[in-house]
Amino acid sequence: MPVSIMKSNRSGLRLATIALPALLFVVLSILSPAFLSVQNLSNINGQIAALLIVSLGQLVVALIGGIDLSVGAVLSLTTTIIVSVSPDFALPAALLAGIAIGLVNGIGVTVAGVHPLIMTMASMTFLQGLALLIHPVPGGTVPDYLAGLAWTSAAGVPAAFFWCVAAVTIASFLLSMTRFGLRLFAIGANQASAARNGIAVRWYSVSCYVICSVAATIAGIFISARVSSGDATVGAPFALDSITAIAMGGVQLAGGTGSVAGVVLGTITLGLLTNGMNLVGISPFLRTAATGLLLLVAISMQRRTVIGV
Amino acid sequence: AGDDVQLLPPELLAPTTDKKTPPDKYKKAPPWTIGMVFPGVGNTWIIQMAAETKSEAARTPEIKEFIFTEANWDPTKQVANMEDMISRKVDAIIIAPIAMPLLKKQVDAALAAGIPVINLGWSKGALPSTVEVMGGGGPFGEVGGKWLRDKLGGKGTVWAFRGVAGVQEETDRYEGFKKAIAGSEITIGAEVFADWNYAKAKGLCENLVLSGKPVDGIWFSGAEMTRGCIDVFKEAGRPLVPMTGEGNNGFLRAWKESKLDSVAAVFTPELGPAALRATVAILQGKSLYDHYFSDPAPITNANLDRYYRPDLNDAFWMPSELPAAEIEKMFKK
Amino acid sequence: MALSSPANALVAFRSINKSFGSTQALVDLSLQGSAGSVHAITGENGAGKSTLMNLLAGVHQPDSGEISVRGQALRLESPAQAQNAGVSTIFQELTILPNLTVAENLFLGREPHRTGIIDRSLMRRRAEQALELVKCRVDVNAYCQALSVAEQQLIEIAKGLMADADIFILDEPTAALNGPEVDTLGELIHSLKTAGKLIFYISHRLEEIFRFSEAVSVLKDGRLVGTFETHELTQDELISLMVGRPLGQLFPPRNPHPSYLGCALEVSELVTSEPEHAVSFRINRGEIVGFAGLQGQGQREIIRAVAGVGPHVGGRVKKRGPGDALQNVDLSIVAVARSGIGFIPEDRKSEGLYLSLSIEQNVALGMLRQLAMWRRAHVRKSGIDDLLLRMRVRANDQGQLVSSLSGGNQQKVMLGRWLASGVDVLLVEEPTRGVDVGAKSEIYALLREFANSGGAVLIVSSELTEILGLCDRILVVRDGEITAELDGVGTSEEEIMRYALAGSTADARKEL
Amino acid sequence: MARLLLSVPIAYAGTAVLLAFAYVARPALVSPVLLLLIVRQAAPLAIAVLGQSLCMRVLSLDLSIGGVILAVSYILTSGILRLPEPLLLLICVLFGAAVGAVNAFFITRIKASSVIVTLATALILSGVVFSLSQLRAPGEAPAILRYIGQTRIGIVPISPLFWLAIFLPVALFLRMSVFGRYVDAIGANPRAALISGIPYVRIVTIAHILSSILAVFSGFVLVGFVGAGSLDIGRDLPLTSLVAVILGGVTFGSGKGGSLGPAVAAFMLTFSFNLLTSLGVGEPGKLMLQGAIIALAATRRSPD
Ligand SMILES: Nc1ncnc2c1ncn2[C@@H]1O[C@H](COP(=O)(O)OP(=O)(O)OP(=O)(O)O)[C@@H](O)[C@H]1O
Ligand SMILES: Nc1ncnc2c1ncn2[C@@H]1O[C@H](COP(=O)(O)OP(=O)(O)OP(=O)(O)O)[C@@H](O)[C@H]1O
Ligand SMILES: [Mg+2]
Ligand SMILES: [Mg+2]
Repeated sequence: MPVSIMKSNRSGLRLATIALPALLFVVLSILSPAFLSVQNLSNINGQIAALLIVSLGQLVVALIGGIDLSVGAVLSLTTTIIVSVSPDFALPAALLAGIAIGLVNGIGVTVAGVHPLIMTMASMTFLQGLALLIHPVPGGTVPDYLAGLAWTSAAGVPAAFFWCVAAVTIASFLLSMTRFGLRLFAIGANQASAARNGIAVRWYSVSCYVICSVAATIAGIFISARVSSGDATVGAPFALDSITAIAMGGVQLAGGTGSVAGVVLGTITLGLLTNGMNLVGISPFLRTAATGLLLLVAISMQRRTVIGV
Repeated sequence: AGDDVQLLPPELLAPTTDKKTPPDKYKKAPPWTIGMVFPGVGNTWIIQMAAETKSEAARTPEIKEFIFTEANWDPTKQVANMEDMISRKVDAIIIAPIAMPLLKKQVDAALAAGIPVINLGWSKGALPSTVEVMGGGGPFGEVGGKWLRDKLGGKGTVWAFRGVAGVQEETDRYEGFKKAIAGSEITIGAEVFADWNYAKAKGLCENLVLSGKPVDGIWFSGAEMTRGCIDVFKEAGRPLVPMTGEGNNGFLRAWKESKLDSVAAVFTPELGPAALRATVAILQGKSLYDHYFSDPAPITNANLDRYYRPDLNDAFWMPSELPAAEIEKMFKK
Repeated sequence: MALSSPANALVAFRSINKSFGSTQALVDLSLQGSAGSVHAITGENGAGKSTLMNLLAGVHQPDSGEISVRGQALRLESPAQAQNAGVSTIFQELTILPNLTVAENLFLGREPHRTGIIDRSLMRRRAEQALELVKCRVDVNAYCQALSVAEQQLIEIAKGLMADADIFILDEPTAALNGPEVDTLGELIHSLKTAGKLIFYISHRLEEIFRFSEAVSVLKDGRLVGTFETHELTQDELISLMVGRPLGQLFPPRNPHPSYLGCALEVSELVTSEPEHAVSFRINRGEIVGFAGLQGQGQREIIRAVAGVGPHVGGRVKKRGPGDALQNVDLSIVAVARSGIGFIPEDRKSEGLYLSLSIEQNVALGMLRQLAMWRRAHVRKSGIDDLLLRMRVRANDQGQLVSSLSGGNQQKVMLGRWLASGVDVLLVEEPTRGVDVGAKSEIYALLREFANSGGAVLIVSSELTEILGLCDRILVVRDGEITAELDGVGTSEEEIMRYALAGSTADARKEL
Repeated sequence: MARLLLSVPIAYAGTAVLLAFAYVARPALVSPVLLLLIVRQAAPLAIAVLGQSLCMRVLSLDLSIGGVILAVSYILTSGILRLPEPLLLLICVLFGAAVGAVNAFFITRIKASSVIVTLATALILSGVVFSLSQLRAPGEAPAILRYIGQTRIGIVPISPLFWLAIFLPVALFLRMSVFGRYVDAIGANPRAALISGIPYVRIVTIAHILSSILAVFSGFVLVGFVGAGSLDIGRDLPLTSLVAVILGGVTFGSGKGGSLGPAVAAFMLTFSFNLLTSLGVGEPGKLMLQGAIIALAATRRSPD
């Protein structure tokens, strides 16, 4: 980790963000011989790819002080669209739906003034209904070309790895190199001040929700290939999981603080936790509790100065 | 055939096909590690099924370790759990997919790695698993449907209380019910999803009863919901109409106390131990049928007392093969 | 110079009306500004100065009337559009973002870029040049949250003046600045003027208006009183144009022969952060004491530590309790407030006021301070009305939201809350920040009255005249240490500056 | 006058519209008996909403409500504690207070995001309860609770009366007391509240403890209503209560909003579920309509 990133205080990165997954990694490689196998590492990669993509979208929204609870429903909806629309149109249809949902969320929050928690919870409920309407019972067939995108491997490196690399690259570029990214940090810190600096706050906010929905759509495409079916409830856990992941990564829901590196680390932490408990044979029922505990540990090590949600 | 492996008593579980697995294909020397990839917990049937399976595993000396994973009903997590089982190189895996097409890739991979996969479910050919063991589903729904059809003399209005929308087992039960009343003059006056949940069913039933919808009988895809409705009818002072249920002690108690006219399909938690026995047999190199199904005779008004256990609490499901001491510990009032 | 000839006007407001709800902020207002001039706008708090400028800055839109720039009528829907029309604004409220670096803040909204990718090295270089211009010595890569208000204000100024614009609006740019910095600003404004730009300059510091501007427009109750050539007016004339009456004395009379009622607050060996020195001082009942010194010498840290708001590493604070005995005060915010010490912060927007609540709710919170939490909250409305009247708060009624008040009136509400709260020690940062002269004299009178009735006041102010005119005793702070204790009556600006600027105290000791 | 109308929570208008619509489309729904039943169904939500609204008024959130209710259900019905019923109930209340105190500790001392903190406690509680309940099947609910949850006096069910007995003192206290004023101040600007010496930590702590205790009471009613322990009890409450609070006129970060609005919103939501059911709308359609209703109702009406 470059020192400059560690020092910058809008990244939200703390020692804990890095120490937690590193510690888990070491402990697991000692406790379980199977952990360090290539197959297991590639399993972990496949298991966290979708969450990583969704969490990066969640990061973009969190940077402007928003939150998107509808990502899970968008993901579910995407899988149902993939198996219900003719294979030629499946991808464009899903992406179009993602963009439309992002627009509605963004406009609801910025123009209609609905609190992001409520707006995205409303769309979550609506989209859950829509997904059930489109494809009530799990099943269907995923176009072959998609299945290939998620399962093939190149030179021994699984496809999921390339999905992750692509997502991380795009997100890092957007947030640290472009004017767009910088302005998100400004909006997250103080909308009114950002607007007075000539930034079209509404336009950017809506863009963030669109980016987030599209990220969830892409994760949905990956998931439908991974579970080889459309499932109207498959995405449900992603809303809270993605928020957990970004929180572990030091992202502040109040806005203006967060980094791609943090989100990657947070997602890896969650992935290691699930995988590790299965390998070590700890009761699966305790996994949820362990996630909660780790989350408390993580936030205890990243004291904030702001008060608020 | 006399040399057939018996997974459960024949009245509880029977093969539905003549096709048998090749002997010795997955034969391995004990001790074994067996993994179970379960969708999630959340109701008393699952709790008991899991307990019975674990207890059976503990009583089987050849099993060194029995690993139970659950995915909190999250399909992606279940895929991950299955992958982790394969990584751990367990000797056999029992699966209960959240939805049938799920886990296909991983089952293929497991079989390719020489790990037999026993499906606690009915994939209808969707999964290439070694052996399948299941009950409930269509026949469960049919039991109630047929009974209602007879009770009402083939005509009248019934309500249908369904479980969680979008779940395969639920849809199968409902289809079974519809099949049973097809061709009669019975119409479905109301159809609601109450998530197999007492509180939700009670609320919905209150709503239906008090808004004055006509009803001659009610079909339920789970008995927690039946109990909710019984309470609503009692509170509203309305005479009970025929309602279907299932073989759970809480329901049997309510049935007996309320003098309901009912029938209970039996969905035994022994299916768990049965799947485990099938796994053991496969690892011992024995040959099993490809597919077993549990469709036992329902509990009726006439034989209710044989099944009801007044000494136990509502969470107990019958029939059970847990040792008496464990039943005592888990379900004593 | 033809002040009001529309022919050479770069900006012209014509018959502007603007109201917020039932508040008529601007009434049929017309005004012109010509290229190559500094045009001061002045008037009481709430007169409509910021509103008028916000129309030109694209923050608000007029209800009726027309704004034309270079003879062309424009409708400015957003700050971005105003920027494109060549208007650069330094707002009354700071718009610096804490999580951006100095360089990023300076260029936010117009970052040097190649197809959307920021050219960071170019941005840094230009940022360094800009900071040089305003003589601000901070690292361009530093995050702004670490900077003082004064530094932030300088960056705000640098940002505004650097823009490639023809019209510059400076709405109270010097509220947090002191002498030398204001001089630098004066030079910058002068060079813009010679380059043919139009500068609208708003300030409540009248001497700045006379130093910088050639024209001054006076606003009152949203109407234009008139536009004048500055050199034709005297300070007193300007004040009576603004306030509508000649102002007597700005500062209330001091008690010439102090016979204080005993010690109210005793601070001993207070250390605010590791490398700093320990300070000790005391304030008597009936006394107003001021911290003077250059910006950022530690005055703020001391007063905040005493208030329990800032950090402290060591030391003790004692306050007069019942029966005149001095009692130790635990330096936590809640304990300090409970002991009867009120702290009035400099940043009223984020630290002082409940903007979304009404005036009544804001003031009542002070009045209820002495009650236990579970007690019934009973507030006398007439008491609040009296207070608002005495403080000359320009508001419709006490149900009005504080967010809809002008900056100066917000300041009065914040002060009013503490005056009504029954505390006997007040710690005040910048008591009259952004307050008009009329209200200033009210606030001074109120503080004096508070002291005369047995209270003790400690203020930190960047306005030396305020310190000199109001305080009974002046403590000069330099490098975290109190270097001099001066009598308010006998001293002068020069003497204070001498102690404030003197070579470091370590050197002074060596000389002894 | 217009300002006054705009400041009335949407829940009142929404309830009126829904009632009027039901009166036309499904008259049976607005009969007193059915209305009372819907009020009873709304009681657990209304109790939880009171706590949630208090948290939101101090710029916090409580997502741990569901976890607390699960834990209550487990403590009461698992039979691990073989104690007299009143003692059991007292233990639940103390447990709730402890959870609230933990939430508040992280929010006020660590200054952590309330969303994250209460999400974490919810995960811990539900994880622990789920793993413990694998060992024992749930048993029956205490008799007092079954009485509260299931019995009626005449046609009036008891649980709404139970709600009223909690609601009135809490709402009055918040409205009349200095504490209530402090709550508004913190909601409007927590930093200013802190700096002016308002006991921020204590008030947020009280809010969270109260919220968790109210969640315990809500759990009492739910467990009593079901009559036995259950693992999917109170699952929707955290998010639904959030919606109810917003529809009830509490706005984040403005110090505005009272206690009655959210309670009316709780009724409105419960009534709308019932209305949609009785209209025979299928599950997907129901979810879609609910989503649309929530979004529309939460749209800000006053231009600013
Ligand atoms: N956003 C707003 N909403 C409602 N009323 C407002 C708003 N902004 C300003 N006002 C009102 O308009 C009037 C003019 O305010 P303005 O801010 O222009 O005063 P000002 O001359 O800049 O005063 P100050 O010297 O205190 O900054 C005041 O009465 C104020 O209360
Ligand atoms: N109101 C808006 N509508 C549509 N797109 C916008 C809006 N505001 C900003 N954008 C997008 O954001 C990007 C940055 O906006 P900005 O206005 O700063 O660009 P610009 O004017 O091209 O910059 P420059 O003048 O420095 O080259 C633009 O490329 C544009 O696509
Ligand atoms: Mg102003
Ligand atoms: Mg531009």
